[in-house]
Amino acid sequence: MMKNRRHIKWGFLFFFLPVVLWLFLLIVLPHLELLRLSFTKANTGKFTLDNYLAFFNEPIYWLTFVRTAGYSIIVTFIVMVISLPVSFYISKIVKERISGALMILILVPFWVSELIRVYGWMILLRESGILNHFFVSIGLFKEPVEMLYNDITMIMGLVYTSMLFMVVPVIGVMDDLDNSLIEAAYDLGASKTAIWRTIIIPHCASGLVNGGIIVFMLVLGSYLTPNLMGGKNSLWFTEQIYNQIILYFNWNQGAAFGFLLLALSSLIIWVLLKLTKQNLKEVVK
Amino acid sequence: MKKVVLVLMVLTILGSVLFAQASAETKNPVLRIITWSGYAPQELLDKFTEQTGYKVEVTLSNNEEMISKLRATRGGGFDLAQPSQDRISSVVEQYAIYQPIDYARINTEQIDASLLEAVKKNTLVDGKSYAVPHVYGTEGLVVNKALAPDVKDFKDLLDPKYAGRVSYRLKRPTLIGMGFSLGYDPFALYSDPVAYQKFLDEMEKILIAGKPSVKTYWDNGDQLLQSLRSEEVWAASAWEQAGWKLHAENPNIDYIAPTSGALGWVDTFAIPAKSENLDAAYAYINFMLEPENAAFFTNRETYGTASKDAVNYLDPEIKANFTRGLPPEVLANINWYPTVPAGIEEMEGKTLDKIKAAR
Amino acid sequence: MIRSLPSSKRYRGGFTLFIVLYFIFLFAPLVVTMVLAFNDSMYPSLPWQGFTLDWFFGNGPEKYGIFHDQTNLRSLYTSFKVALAVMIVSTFLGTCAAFLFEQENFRFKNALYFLMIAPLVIPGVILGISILMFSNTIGLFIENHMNVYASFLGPGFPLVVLGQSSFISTIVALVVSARLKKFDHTLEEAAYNLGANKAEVLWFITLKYLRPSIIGGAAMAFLMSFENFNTTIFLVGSQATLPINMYMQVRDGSTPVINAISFLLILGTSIFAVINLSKGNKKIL
Amino acid sequence: MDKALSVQNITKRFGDFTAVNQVSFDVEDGKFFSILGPSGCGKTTLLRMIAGFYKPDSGTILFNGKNMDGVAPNKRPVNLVFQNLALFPMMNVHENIAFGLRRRGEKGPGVDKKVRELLERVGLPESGKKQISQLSGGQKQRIAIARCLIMEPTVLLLDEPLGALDAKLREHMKVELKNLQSQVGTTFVYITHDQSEAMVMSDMVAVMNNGHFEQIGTPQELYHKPKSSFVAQFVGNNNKLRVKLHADSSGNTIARYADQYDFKLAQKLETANENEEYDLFIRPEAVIINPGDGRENFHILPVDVTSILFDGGNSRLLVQPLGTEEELVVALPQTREYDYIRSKDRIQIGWDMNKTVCFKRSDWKLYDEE
Repeated sequence: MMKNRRHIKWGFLFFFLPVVLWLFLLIVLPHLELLRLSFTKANTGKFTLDNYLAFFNEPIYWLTFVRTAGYSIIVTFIVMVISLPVSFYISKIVKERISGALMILILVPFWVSELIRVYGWMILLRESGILNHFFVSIGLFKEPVEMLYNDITMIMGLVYTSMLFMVVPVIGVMDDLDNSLIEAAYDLGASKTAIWRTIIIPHCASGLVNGGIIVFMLVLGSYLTPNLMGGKNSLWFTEQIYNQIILYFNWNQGAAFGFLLLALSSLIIWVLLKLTKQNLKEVVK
Repeated sequence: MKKVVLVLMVLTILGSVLFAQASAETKNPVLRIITWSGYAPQELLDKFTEQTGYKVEVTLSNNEEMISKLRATRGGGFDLAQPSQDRISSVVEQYAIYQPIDYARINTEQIDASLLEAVKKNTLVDGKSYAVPHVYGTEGLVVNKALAPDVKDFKDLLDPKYAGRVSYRLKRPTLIGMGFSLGYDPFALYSDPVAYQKFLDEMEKILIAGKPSVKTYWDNGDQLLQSLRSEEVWAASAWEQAGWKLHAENPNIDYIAPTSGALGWVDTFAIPAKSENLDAAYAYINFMLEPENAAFFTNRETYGTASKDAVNYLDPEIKANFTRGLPPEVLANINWYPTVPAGIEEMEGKTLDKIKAAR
Repeated sequence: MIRSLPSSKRYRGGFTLFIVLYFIFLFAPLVVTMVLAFNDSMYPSLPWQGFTLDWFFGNGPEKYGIFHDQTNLRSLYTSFKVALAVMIVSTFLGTCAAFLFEQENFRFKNALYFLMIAPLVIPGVILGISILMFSNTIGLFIENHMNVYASFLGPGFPLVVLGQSSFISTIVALVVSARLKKFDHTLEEAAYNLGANKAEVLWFITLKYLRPSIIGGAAMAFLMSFENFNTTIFLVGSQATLPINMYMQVRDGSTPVINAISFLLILGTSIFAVINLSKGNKKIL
Repeated sequence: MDKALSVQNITKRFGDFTAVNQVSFDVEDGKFFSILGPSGCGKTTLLRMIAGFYKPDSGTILFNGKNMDGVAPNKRPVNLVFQNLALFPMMNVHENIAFGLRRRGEKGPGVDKKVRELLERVGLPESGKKQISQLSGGQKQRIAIARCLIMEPTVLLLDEPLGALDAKLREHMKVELKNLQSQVGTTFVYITHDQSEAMVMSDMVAVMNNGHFEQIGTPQELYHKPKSSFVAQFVGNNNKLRVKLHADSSGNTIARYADQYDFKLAQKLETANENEEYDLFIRPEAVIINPGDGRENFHILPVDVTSILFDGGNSRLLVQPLGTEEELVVALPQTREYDYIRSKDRIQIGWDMNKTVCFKRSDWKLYDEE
């Protein structure tokens, strides 16, 4: 295109300036400030490593940290396993008209605030809750059982709240999968498992990684679900950050925790991308 | 095409109006209060608006969040706060988030004199006081007497007999209450961090050992009330308000002051350093402490009030609560929270985290 | 396997059962929450005490329905205001970013692109605290050096909007980029060729082409802002948004008015979702 | 007569690569001018320079004698029909056609009237309300042209607009386009890689290769009197015989084919080096099957028939000259005269020596393109 030189500059600046302002004022500088605070002593403002040392010297902190990361990975994996057949069903098995309707149905719950969803689960699961009423009345349970406040329930809650972010990208790639590939594999005598293993899952890899990253990040950074559904033993790392900042007024410690969480999440995503030979730029497309 | 232009224009106008409004609101005759849930009943707010013309915006919070919020705004963003009296002087020293109270503008004769003096003394910084008492109450035990007849003191919550049927908060009152009931005097140790840390380590061991009895560590009132009401939990450490509320529904459940003494707190009015509506703030303080209004509040929330003559307006069953739950000998035995020195909360926080994370 | 391939009845039945269970899992908490909005009880849980509309229309003294609950109404209004502002800000920023990264070339483009997608992998909690700390530092600086109290730098409406926009803009940018990528640039050339100037091309051709994705991105921005909790919790000032306010209420003992709000939200978002989706925007994410 | 378009010594480089090299040509008003060349020859670059999307490195472009240097594409009296047509999918047919007029600031019923007239002229009245996606390939074609014609451009540029159509429709559109052009009288500059399109429609054709024009002429001139090996091969079908030249005693140029057949040439060519390689071109339809003896200035070649390609009026024989591995194409007139020929038969073919052209071998391959 033949462009007038001055025009290029103006058009470019019009797009460039807001984006740079956004990224620097809201992303880069705040995180640099976070980094700076994490290396300074509360009240005195002097350089210190104490905030990080406190983390490593105090088993409780890094245990929470490891626990949070471990559970986040487990949740991500469970979400992947559930999403695959669900997306396959919606994208490939049902008639197209129904698949559109199912898609709407899948999306609806996730447009409702996380708090409300968790709250609904609490009403369902508590000892005096609806599931217990139901199971006792049909005689499955002799007496109500507490289903809340344990790790399994918490994992279920986290799976629930992050489901959508896996299903949507996976359906996206599943839609792109040419049916004739499956037909060809079937025609060549492949079994169902072989088709899944060799055709469907490899094809969906990019969607799975994409969803995996989002789910992992959401779970790792979630606050409400572990806080409300988790048991008396469950401490989530975000809760630690919240506690440091809001309850103990120790912003510097909170900043160090925040930075560690950021480093951890980046590291795990980096490893995940390396393992699956994907590239962040490609994945977010 | 025209539609797009129209929509965009509407959005821009709407947006700018909203932004303008957001900034204009600070100049409106609005009183922004950060307070505890239930402290500002709608009826009283309506009445206040009617009398003074000030509109009230309520933000629900608790002690820690109040401090955090005000610290982040450096004492701005709100016109009136209601922290507990023990959480004022140290944050004033550290972050200067409150301004001294001009007691000349307070209608002091409607306030219980001894409470006012105590609060003034506890919030004294550099010769100036920073708070006016509003509500007082105690933290003790809420017990379902039919199911857990033997719970008399905080330490009974550790009893393996009640495995999975006990609930308390994983917050500092639990550490302190347990401390008193196990024969310590945590408040006396405040001044000596080393000794206090030793005390905390003891408590950590005891509370971790006591974990099997705990159903869940409650951290919201809803959770507590529901689990007690449904008899999922038989005994909990909680405020008298919860106990009395439940008592009205189920006479088996009631508030008990622990034998080692209930923990007494006083919630106050304090004015943030950058309050933008001092007139309204003072008017609100005086309004809330008018006997009639204070009594309305107490009748509703069942907490005691600092308003001297409110007792004349109390409902009989609310009065009965006080005579049943907080008779004079119990009142005399209350361990009132002293001011929390800086640094203590962090030590406590670490201990609480360890307890929570322990298996 | 897929529509066109034969499969055993058991396989098909099993699959359908799995999907049915999945949808029950998805909707159970929502349905429960909605039903309990009509429970004539003071507590948002079982047992069922009879039907009432008080939690919508009640006007004290015992029951304040949502339409008379000043605090909740105000937070609802705040949420709308915040969401609208976030929608405008992030749609603008996101669209700028899409144009910048799809159409322009400049030094450090890759680095800047990486920065732009970074918010996707930063937990919301950390975005919240870093922006809070950064603005606090600036605010303190201004206060100490210029003796002016910059109230907009403290927690409050502007900070909430900026904090939410910091990552929602990225999502809008990705949505718009996806469509811009498919844009056929000869359309622009054709328009130039027919005598349109740069502004006219942008308005009549490019933006018009992008319109569905911009609207979709804006809608997503609105909803994401409306339900955001993790970032907002640190930045909110005297005007709590709905999720924050609801969290505070649940924490301090709530009434079924929470369920009533949830009911309205679920209903509202469902209607919104259906309208949006029936227009053919199958891909929401 | 005015020159609607005059291009003088225009050059465009992209880095080291010279896309268009010193090209000059004139197009007279009202003519159908084609630029024919394989893909990558620079014809699209040339077209985009004329449209104003590229700025030439040197040279000038004039419309009706007016220099276009520095004139933005939206200010030039020229319109372009894009290869993919570039119809605006977010507008209907009417809006597409009216787009240019509106940009020019025209308003009101005048615009509607013009659009309707033009729709009628391209044979699509009543389709103004249609969406672009509802149109067939040929209809889109016509709308794209109508959208440009409504601007009454001095020159209408067309960038292989028939490329996307299927074969039958393309044949049809060729004729239609030519008729449309003669009807409206607008100057058309048409670029294509399809020699048949260029030949059928054009008044003048420029054959372009490697950034420069090999030859400009009427279709007949190009076909019968190619001026280069490239033109000979690119325009129409041609058999290429790899030969070496030498002069015989009487000074005639003799082409030796496959080291055994000598063909006397009508042209006189310099033969500096006996081993220099040349190509001898003979069109399939100039080849006579079993010509018999006793013709003057005639070349005879014995061949084996490898296959018979029956294609109605376009039927051909594939033959292999004896002693070679090469294959020649011979037109097979369907006069039933040659029905006796079977595959693997040995026959003779021959041609008039005046119907051959001979050029120095150039390392240019036709079929690795496209």
